[in-house]
Formats: sequence, structure tokens, C-alpha cells
Amino acid sequence: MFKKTLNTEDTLKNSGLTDEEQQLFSNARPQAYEPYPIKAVEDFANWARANSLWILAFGTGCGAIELRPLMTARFDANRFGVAGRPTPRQSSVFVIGGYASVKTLKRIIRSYEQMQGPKFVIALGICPVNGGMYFDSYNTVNQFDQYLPVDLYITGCMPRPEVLVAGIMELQKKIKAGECNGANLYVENFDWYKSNQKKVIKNWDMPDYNW
Amino acid sequence: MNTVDEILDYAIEQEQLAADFYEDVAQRVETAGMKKILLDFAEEEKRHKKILLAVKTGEHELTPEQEILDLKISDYLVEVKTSENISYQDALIIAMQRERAAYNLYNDMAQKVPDGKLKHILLGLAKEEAKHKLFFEAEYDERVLTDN
Amino acid sequence: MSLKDLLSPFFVWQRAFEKPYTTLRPTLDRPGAPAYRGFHINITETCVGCGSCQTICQNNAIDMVAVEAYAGRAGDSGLRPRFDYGRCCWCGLCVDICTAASLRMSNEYAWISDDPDSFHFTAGVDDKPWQDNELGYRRAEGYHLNPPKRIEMPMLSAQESLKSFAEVTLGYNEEQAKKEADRCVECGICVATCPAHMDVPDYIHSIRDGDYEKGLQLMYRTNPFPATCGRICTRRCESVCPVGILGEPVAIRWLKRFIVDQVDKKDYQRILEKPIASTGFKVAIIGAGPGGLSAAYYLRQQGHAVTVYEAQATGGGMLRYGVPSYRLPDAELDKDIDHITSIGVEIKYNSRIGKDVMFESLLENYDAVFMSTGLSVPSSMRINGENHARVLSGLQILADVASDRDPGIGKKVAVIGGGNVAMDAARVSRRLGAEVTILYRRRISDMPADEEEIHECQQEGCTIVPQAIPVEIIDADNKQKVCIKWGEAKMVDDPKGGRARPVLQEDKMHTETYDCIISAIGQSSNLDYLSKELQEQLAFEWGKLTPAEYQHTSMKKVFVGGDFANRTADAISAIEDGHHAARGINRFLNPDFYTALEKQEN
Amino acid sequence: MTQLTGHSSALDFAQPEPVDMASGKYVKLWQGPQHPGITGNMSLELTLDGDTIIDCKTHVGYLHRGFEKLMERRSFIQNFTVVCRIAVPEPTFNEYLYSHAVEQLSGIKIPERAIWLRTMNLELMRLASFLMWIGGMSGAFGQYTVPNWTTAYRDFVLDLFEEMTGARIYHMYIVPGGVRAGLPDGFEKRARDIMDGAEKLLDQVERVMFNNAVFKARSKGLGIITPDMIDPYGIVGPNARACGVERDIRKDEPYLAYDQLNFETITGKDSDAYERAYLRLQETRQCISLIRQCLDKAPKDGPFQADMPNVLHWKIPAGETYVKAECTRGEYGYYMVTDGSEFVRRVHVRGPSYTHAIAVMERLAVGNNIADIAGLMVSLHTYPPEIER
Repeated sequence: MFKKTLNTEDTLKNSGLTDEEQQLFSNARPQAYEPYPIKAVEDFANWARANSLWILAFGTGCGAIELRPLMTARFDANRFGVAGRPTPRQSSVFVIGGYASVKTLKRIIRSYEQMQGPKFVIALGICPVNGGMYFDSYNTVNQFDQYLPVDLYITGCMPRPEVLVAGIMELQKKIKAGECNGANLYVENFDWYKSNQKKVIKNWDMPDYNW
Repeated sequence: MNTVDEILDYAIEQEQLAADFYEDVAQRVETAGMKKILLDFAEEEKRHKKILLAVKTGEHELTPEQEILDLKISDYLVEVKTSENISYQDALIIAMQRERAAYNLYNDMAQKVPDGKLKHILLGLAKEEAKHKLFFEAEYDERVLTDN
Repeated sequence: MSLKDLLSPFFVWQRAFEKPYTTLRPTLDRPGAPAYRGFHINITETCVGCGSCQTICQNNAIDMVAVEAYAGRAGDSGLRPRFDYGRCCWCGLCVDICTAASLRMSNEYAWISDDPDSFHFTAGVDDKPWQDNELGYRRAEGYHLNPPKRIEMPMLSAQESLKSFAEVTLGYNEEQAKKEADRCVECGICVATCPAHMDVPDYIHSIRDGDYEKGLQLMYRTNPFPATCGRICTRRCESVCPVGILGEPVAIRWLKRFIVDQVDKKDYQRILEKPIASTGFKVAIIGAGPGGLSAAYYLRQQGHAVTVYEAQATGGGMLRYGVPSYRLPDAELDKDIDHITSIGVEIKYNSRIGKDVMFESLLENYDAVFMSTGLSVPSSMRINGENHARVLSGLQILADVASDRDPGIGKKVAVIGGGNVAMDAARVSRRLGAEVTILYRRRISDMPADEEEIHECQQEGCTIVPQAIPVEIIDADNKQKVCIKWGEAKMVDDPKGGRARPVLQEDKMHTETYDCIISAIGQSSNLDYLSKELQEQLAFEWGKLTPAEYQHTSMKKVFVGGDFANRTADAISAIEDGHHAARGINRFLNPDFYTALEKQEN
Repeated sequence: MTQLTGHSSALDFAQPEPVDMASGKYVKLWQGPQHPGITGNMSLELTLDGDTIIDCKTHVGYLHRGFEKLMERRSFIQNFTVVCRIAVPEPTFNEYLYSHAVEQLSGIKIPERAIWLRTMNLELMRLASFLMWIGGMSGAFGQYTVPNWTTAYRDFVLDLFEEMTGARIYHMYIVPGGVRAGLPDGFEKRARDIMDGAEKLLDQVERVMFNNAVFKARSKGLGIITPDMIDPYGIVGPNARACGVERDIRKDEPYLAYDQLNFETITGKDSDAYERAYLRLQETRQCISLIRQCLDKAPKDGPFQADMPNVLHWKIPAGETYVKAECTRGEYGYYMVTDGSEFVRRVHVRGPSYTHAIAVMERLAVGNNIADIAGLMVSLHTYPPEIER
């Protein structure tokens, strides 16, 4: 079995796991993304990132319904460098498709944490903004940015593919300008995010951070 | 009264007399509210006088061609005597009838003089009085004839 | 599996030569459909802030926020909807329910932001590009979420009603009342508009619940004349009811009447609040009209000893002597007055101030005096011949009929005026068997009388001659008859935007002979019971005065209210004056106690 | 390993033999919720022997929003905006059934024009839903051309919706009391054009998809539903019809204007993935015909909404009702109880996905290759948001 990797000083508790499972996961804290020291190189990297936005194929809510038209012939998002990927390890954009139920939120967090940095989150629809349709439901979270950093909100119910395209372009603009630092925000406010997450996810049987 | 200036002087004097009249009545009425209204009327006459003074110096043009609406309210009302306890309605009737009399005077005079500057001025004064009459008649229409 | 199965997939290549589906510039080329439900547009000028959109929004996406530009407008709550696009689901129910049809949707759908707190929008106030969008969702013609038409009031037919002085309106039955009550959107704009600030939405709610006793309690909090007001109120509430912007306003007055009709008079004592313990203060009230009795009721509720002085033989003032019984049956008025007396208000009838009792003695003997003597002197036309014996006043005729005296009007009468008194005089004359012509100097649409009354008046066979200016009354050959000369008027618009003015056309004069002419062009107050000094001291101006806060006059003990102390001169304003004066008198009599009480209430 | 052969095994609800996981012979694999081969947000817990599935458990709850509870605290008019969110790709059936239940309980009769507009709306929805489903089916077997065609073409149908109702996905058009608007100008012509195009497209799809050797090889014989499974498992809709069971609410208990429309129930012989897909293709064609009939027969004018009370305080007399309609996946039902107040006492939504995705899926998955699980799932046509509401 794997050896427990010990970080230098500040380590995660992974307290949701059994002793046996603790062996399976790292307890190292996530690290913020450091831009390249040379600005031109960083700019080039941002340009490249902006033009190859790979979306994690995880339809978390109703929003997924408009991703199909977006990715197929009519709106053909591939021409903007957008592609769907089956696994978090290959993806750079997480599209929160509307509401997140508590059970899904847990999977969203795991998937998000597994994504390689720099990574970006787009939230579709009204529900992640302020609860939307399910603001009084017992099983959905209302303000999504309490649990994960969101780089861009696209309001609508559902947001049409056209506005998704517009949103992707906006995201590209932001990435190129180097303004998308949601992932770093997550690292910086890690404890705050974790405590919020744990407030709603009662059966926290997963490592504190997956990578 | 053959010259323009004479006519204007007369008209100005008439306005002053009217103002004096209202002030005089105001002295005699019993209620403070009515006093205030009559003094307001006097102020209105003084304003008319100022306009005429401006006409005399040439700062203001009379407009005999202007069409002034005649509501013909005062024409059919009974005459009101000034007394100690006149009402607002009475005061308005007095004012309207005074203005109408003035209008008729200038108009009649204008009919008697040949065309020219003088006639122009007389007609202009008549119109000016018609305006004043309209002011009071409109007030009467608005305030007194509410249900009617 | 066949060869065909292997080859047919290659037919996809056929499509390579067809027009592609792809939209070239998706963000630019594809606006929403003409009826798309995008971001909201609100014509803030038309909006009255009724808040129906907020009520119907299932996501709490709409907040009514105060917008300064619209504060204090009549019939307008001063609030405007603010949309939260972190909640809105674009269902458009708000557009469908909007009473003023001011709310609509644009076909704009794009709003991208990195700040989740930024998705707020006060339509018509915040500057957004879709504000002037011509396209977008509108409520379809013929689509309603609230019935636009009110329930018809059952009424006597015109023929039937002419036969007697029986009440013309028959009142809703329970089903009709519930249906009508259902139309209320509970915005409360009526509450703000009602001079007495009656709690209209709540008592309408009590009708829906079938709890009429609660309805009566709610009404008595602000108005001790519900039976009366349920019949003859000038109902400014209905004129601002937002349901009336596109349809017909909720029949608030008839609903009020319905509640009163449901509760028997003998139950009043049980249902309504009783006066609190005696305070030992004595208040005198002059005039047992709506103003005086309203003050009496609320003062008595507070435990003061109240004595009302009334010159006539019965109470009610103008309600009894000015409103004919086919509009307000005496029994209904008595229902209100009897409850007021039943809680211990003492009314001294046939006691005219200035004659039977002196005003000065009231000042001496009572802790406070409330005056509400109304407008009882008919105005005069000031035209020649007006003093003719056959020129009668409308008020006099109504009073005669109310007291069962024959006014002696004859068979053919002319009524001059366009107010409610003129209409009443005309309809009373019709009931007395006369043929009635109404002469009014402006257009029918300018008449100050209630639209309903004008309509009913016409129904009952009165001829209304609009734009007719009486110029002279002439003796007729017969002493029992009288001639009136009147001229046709043409309406001239006021260049300053006021109402159009009638101008007499001297070439179009008519002379007609009548048995009598009823002049009903307005009335003024009779203040003979006050000495000149007192009138001066109270600052009466041509029979009217404007009281200070809490209906207080410049005299320490004296409060006023009713027609001679307000601009609107209707029953409901008088009632509020009375109620307000009662509050004022309470504060005046016992300042510490009542300010504390009010603080507690707020 | 259970083989589904014959009558007795189909009704055999016994738990499969427990497998000895510690032996190392078996692998437990979670497919989903984050997985491209899953229709929507749900997951399958698979036990594998090599690449053969020996046990399948469906896990749901990722999309639960508590609709039935949410509805209990919204007024009758507000609820119709909520219910359409229950089944994302097919919202209008919810709108219709909810409205229908409310109308039944409150005794509202909707006008003729509303009946036709509703029918047309539902058929358009069926068409859009099937078009997307065909894409999904094809995609699940690794072919990405057909999804590009049909999903894009579905968008044209959505354009029609946008014109007719004002929205693309959540139309909120069928409202208690009728519908919200008539048809816009020129709608009929555009609708007919799109129907013509759809017909042509379906011919092409049939050619390249259903005559595709790979598709045939993989889908034939996959997940066979036998007639004796129908009732015990509560299988409805095309899944049932594909094995010859003639069961279609539109025919059996006609609602709306279906008794005035000319169509036959389509049935298949043996319900495997291919047969079910082919049946749906034919039903898609039938849809087009029904929409055309609606366009022909729908009244052009007249009221489209019944007289309504003030919806702000709309109370409905106490009562209960069950209403149903045939959606693309079969019987969709609403059970509603009212207690005379302004709110509904209880609503239960019965979506066909529930049985199909849980009991049937768990049964059919066993014995199949792991690569076919996505195709099998799509062939059952299930919507996770509808399972859990």
C-alpha cells in the first residue's frame, strides 16, 4: 500500500476517513498557482489556456441540457477551443449546471479538486447565484460561491447556448488578462471553504483534498 | 383725450383707482381672509398699472389683434354692492364687472375714433382689460361654479 | 448483417454538401424570439407599485423598493419592483398579474458577471440596454389571472325604482360578494387613499374567509359609519384601485355594505369593542353629522363623556337630510347611529347652538369642543330673477322629502347643477312624478357627481342637457310657473392645461317654462351661531377654515372637522376628521398618557 | 450470474448470490455520477467479473430538489412554473399534467383552442425529446455524426417553442386554465417547414444509424424486455410497446384532442435496444404527422383561457385526483390531493424513469459487457431528474 505522504508543517486531517483509508490519500494542502516569472511567458500560457477550454462532462443540474446544443452542430463550441472531457484530470473548466444538491455538491468538490490547475468554474443559471428556483429547498445549496470559487456566472433559466458562447468568450478574455484566480482563491481561503462544505455535507467520508 | 399719452395716462389712473377701491373695501370688511383677498386684488390692479406704464415707455407692446377668450360669466350676473360682509363670490363678481366695464369703455371709445395709432392703443387697452376679466372669470369658473 | 449495413453509414457524406446548421456568430445573430421572456422592462410611469408581482413571484425574486421619484404620488405606493436575477425563473407570472400592464419582458437574455451580488435590477430605474426593447413577452390579449370585470350589483329596474323611495341597490348575496372579494390584490393603495384609511384589504379578506364579524370589527376601527359608507361613500379607494387600471376596480363600497348587511344590529354590542373606563373628561360636539358622531364615537371609546348638540330632530346631518332614502335608507343610517348612542354617546336633538345653547357656555362647561356643522346654505347663482318664488334649492327639497314634507315641485322641473345634490334632487323629483331636465354648464363627463348617479339618473328618465348656462330667470304668465333663459355653451380648452371652460354662445339662447326650477349649484356653511369675533379668531375664510394638526383650531379647546374644514366635503372625509379630532382631543386632554399610548401602538 | 430466460426468472426478484469481493476475482466499479456514459446525474455501482457485469445497483439522489415538498408551499398558480423543472428535457408534460389535475379539482373546463394548442405543444415536445434521444442513443454507441444532426435539429424545434411560448427549455406555456397565448403570425408555415425538414432528417438517420453494421451488431439482443416483465416491473411506453404490448394512454384513455387525431399505436416484436430505438424513430415520425394534424385542425381564434378566479388567493375545494398522460417514456402521472386551502396538500409525481432506471436497469444490466451499459441505459430512455424530483 501507499505510504502516507507527510507535508512539511501544516497537514490536513482527512478526518472523514477511516485509518485504513487515510493511508490512501495525501494529507498535503493544496498549493496556489504561481505564474511564470516572465510576463511574456505567462501571457502566452494564458493565451493557450484560454483557447483550449476543456469542459468536464459532469452535468450537475438542469444546465446540462443546453450543453448539448452548445457542443453540437448548431452552436459548435469546438470552434472556440471548447471540448468536453470525460475525466477531471484532463479538464480545465468546471461547468456547474445550475442547482447543486447536497449529494452532488460532494461529488462536485471531489471532481473540482481533482482537476489540474489552472482551473476555472462557470456557474450556469440562477440557482448558483442566489438559490433560484430551489431557494427554499432542503436539499440544494443556495449561494454556490460559499463552497467553491466561481469565476463567472451566467444567469438565465436556462441560459441559452448563445449566452453560454458569450460566457465562454468572456471567460477567455478574463483568462487572457490573467484575472481568473478562482483556484488560487480556493487555496487561500481553503479552511473557510472546507468549513462551509462540511456544514452542509454531513457524511464527510472523503479526504479533505483530492489531487 | 385725444393723444395716445393722454389715453394711457387715463388708463393708468383707472388702474390706480381700482387698486385704491379694493384697498378701501378691504379696510371695511370684517374678516381677515376677505381682507387678504381684496388686497390681493389690489395687487393685481397694481400689476396691471405697471404693464401700462411699461407700454407708455415703449417697453411693452399692446396686442389688439390677440384673441382673448370671453367666458361671458359676468355679463349675466346681478350686480353686487360692496358691503361689510361680502363673500369671495361677491368680490369676484365685483372684480369681473369692473373689468368688463373698463373693457366696454375702451372698446366704445375705439369705435368712435378713426383708424390710426389712437384706435390701435384703445383696442389694445380693451384687450388688456379683457385679459384681466378672463383672469377673474376663470377664477370664478374654477372656484365658485364647481358644482355647476 | 448485410453489405447494405456496411455501406449505408457512408451516406453521411451526402450531408457534406448541404447548408450547415451552424450559426456563424451565435452571440450576435440570434436575438430572442419576438415574444421571448427575457429581462424585465417596467414602465415606471404607469406602474403604481401595487406589488402584485411580488406577491405572485414564487421565488421571492421581486422586492418592492422605494423609488424616490415616485414617492407621494396619488394612487401610487411609491415602490417599484426590483428583480433578483439570482432568483427569477422568467416565468412571466409577474407580467401576467401586473395590474397596470406596466411590466413586460424584453427579448434580451445575456447577463454575465463574476459577481454574484450584482444580479439585481430595478426595472425602469437602473440603466440597462434592454429598457427600450420593443420586442419581448407581453401579456396576450384575452389572458387574465384576475377577472377584469366586477360582479354586477343587483338593482331595481328603472321603472320599479321610480315607484317608491325604496333602496335602488339590492346588495350582493354571499356568492357574489365572495367572488368580488376575490378580485382584490391586497396592495393597500386604497388604504393610503381612503381619507379614513380604512383597512380595506383586510376586511375584504374577511369576506373571503366568511368571517363577517371580524370584518365589522376592522371597519369600526376607522369608521363608525360602515352601513352608511357602504352605500354612499364617494369611494376614492376605488378610483385608485389598481385592478381598475385595466379592468373595473374592486367594488370596495359594495363589499363594505355586504359585511354590514350580514351582521344583525343586535349583535353589534357583542362584536365591537366597548368603551374603556371613564376618564372624567367632558366633550361637547356640535352637529350630529358624520363628522360629529365619528368624533363622538371615538371619544366615547376612550372613556370621555360626550354630548352631541344637534339642531334637527334626528341625527345624521347631511346623510339624513341631503341623501335621499333610495340611496341610503333611514334604517341603515340608524343602524350606525344607534350603535354610537348605544355605547353611551348622548345626543341632544333640537338644540341649536346660538339659540338654545350658547357656544360660549359650551366652552365654559366642557373640556373640549368639536365643531362639525357642515355646509348647509345653498349657494346662489347670482343671476337676474333668482329670487322668484318658484326657484327652489335642491337641499331644501331633499330635506323636505327626508322629513316627509311635500316640497311642491309641480310636474315639470328643471334642475341646475351637476353635482350629487343636483342628481339627487332630480331623482327625487322623478319619484314625486315630475318630468325632469338637468341643465349643466359643462359636459356630462365634467360633472362632479358620481358616474353611477349620473347613469342611474339618466336611466330613471331625467334629461341631462349639458353645456347649458342659465342666464336669467323670468316670470311666467302663470304665477305657479317660471321661465328660465339659458344659452348653449361651447367648450374651450384651457391653454394652461386646466379643465376646459364653457363659453356662452349668445346667439344660441333658449327660454323654457317650468313648474319650478331647482338650483343645486353648491352650498356653503352657516356660521351664524358663532359671533363675528369667534369666527375671526378661528380664522374662518369665507365659511371654511383649515385646521392645524389633529383638527385643532387656534382656540385652545376647539377642534373642527367635516365639510367646512376640509377640501373634499364628503362623508368619509368628515368621518376621518372626526376620528382625527378624537385623537387630537385625547392628546389635548391627557397629553402624557396618549403620547405613550401612541408610541406603544407604533 | 442470472440469465433472464423464460417466465420464472423474469419474476424472480431474489437477490443475486453475494459475491466474495475479497477473492480478488471481482471488481467493484462506480459508473457516474461524473461519467459521460450516464444519462444525466446518477450512478451505477457495478460488480464486474472481467468485463462482464454480474451485479448492478443504481444510485440516485444527486438531483433531488424536493419538488413535492416545494409544491406544498406554493400557491396553485405558482406551481406550474416549478413542475416543469422536474423533467428537464421534457418539461411540458409536467405543465400539462399539473394544470390538468388542478383543473379537474377546481372544475375548470378549458376552451377548445387551448385543448388543441396543448396537444400541439405536447407533440412538439415529444418530437424535440425524441430527436435528442436519437442523438444520445447513437452517441452511446460511439457514433457522433447523428447526435450532431439531431441535437442541432432539435434546436429548430426549440425555436418553434421559443416563438410559441417565449422560452426554449422551460416553456411554462400550459397554465392552469388554458395556455398563455395563441400562435404568433407565420408560426404555422415555419412549423410545417421544420416538420418537412425533420422528416427528411429522420430518413437520413434511419439510413446511417439503423442500417449501420456496428450499431446493429451492438444493440441487437441487448437488454431484452420480455412481455411477462411488463406488469411486474411496471414498464410503460415505448419500452413496453417494443415487445408487442399495446399500451398507449393516448389511445387507451384519450385526453386532450387525441381522440380527434388520426394515428395508430406502434408496436414492436422483441424489445431489445435496437427494437426500442427503431420504435422510437417511428414514433418520431408519428409525432410529425400528429403535429401536422394539430396545425390543420386547431381553431385559429377564440379564447385560449377559461375564466379564472383571482389566482393570488385561489383556493381549490378538497379532493384528490390522479391524471396521466403518455410522454415519450410512457405513462406520466400526477396524484394530487387538495384540502380546500390555497395550497396543495400533497402531490405525487409518477415518472416512468423511476422503474426503468432502477428496477429494470438493475435487472437488464446483469450479464452485459461494461461497454454496452451506456447504450443499454439510453435505450431505456430515462431521465434522472425525473426519478428523484
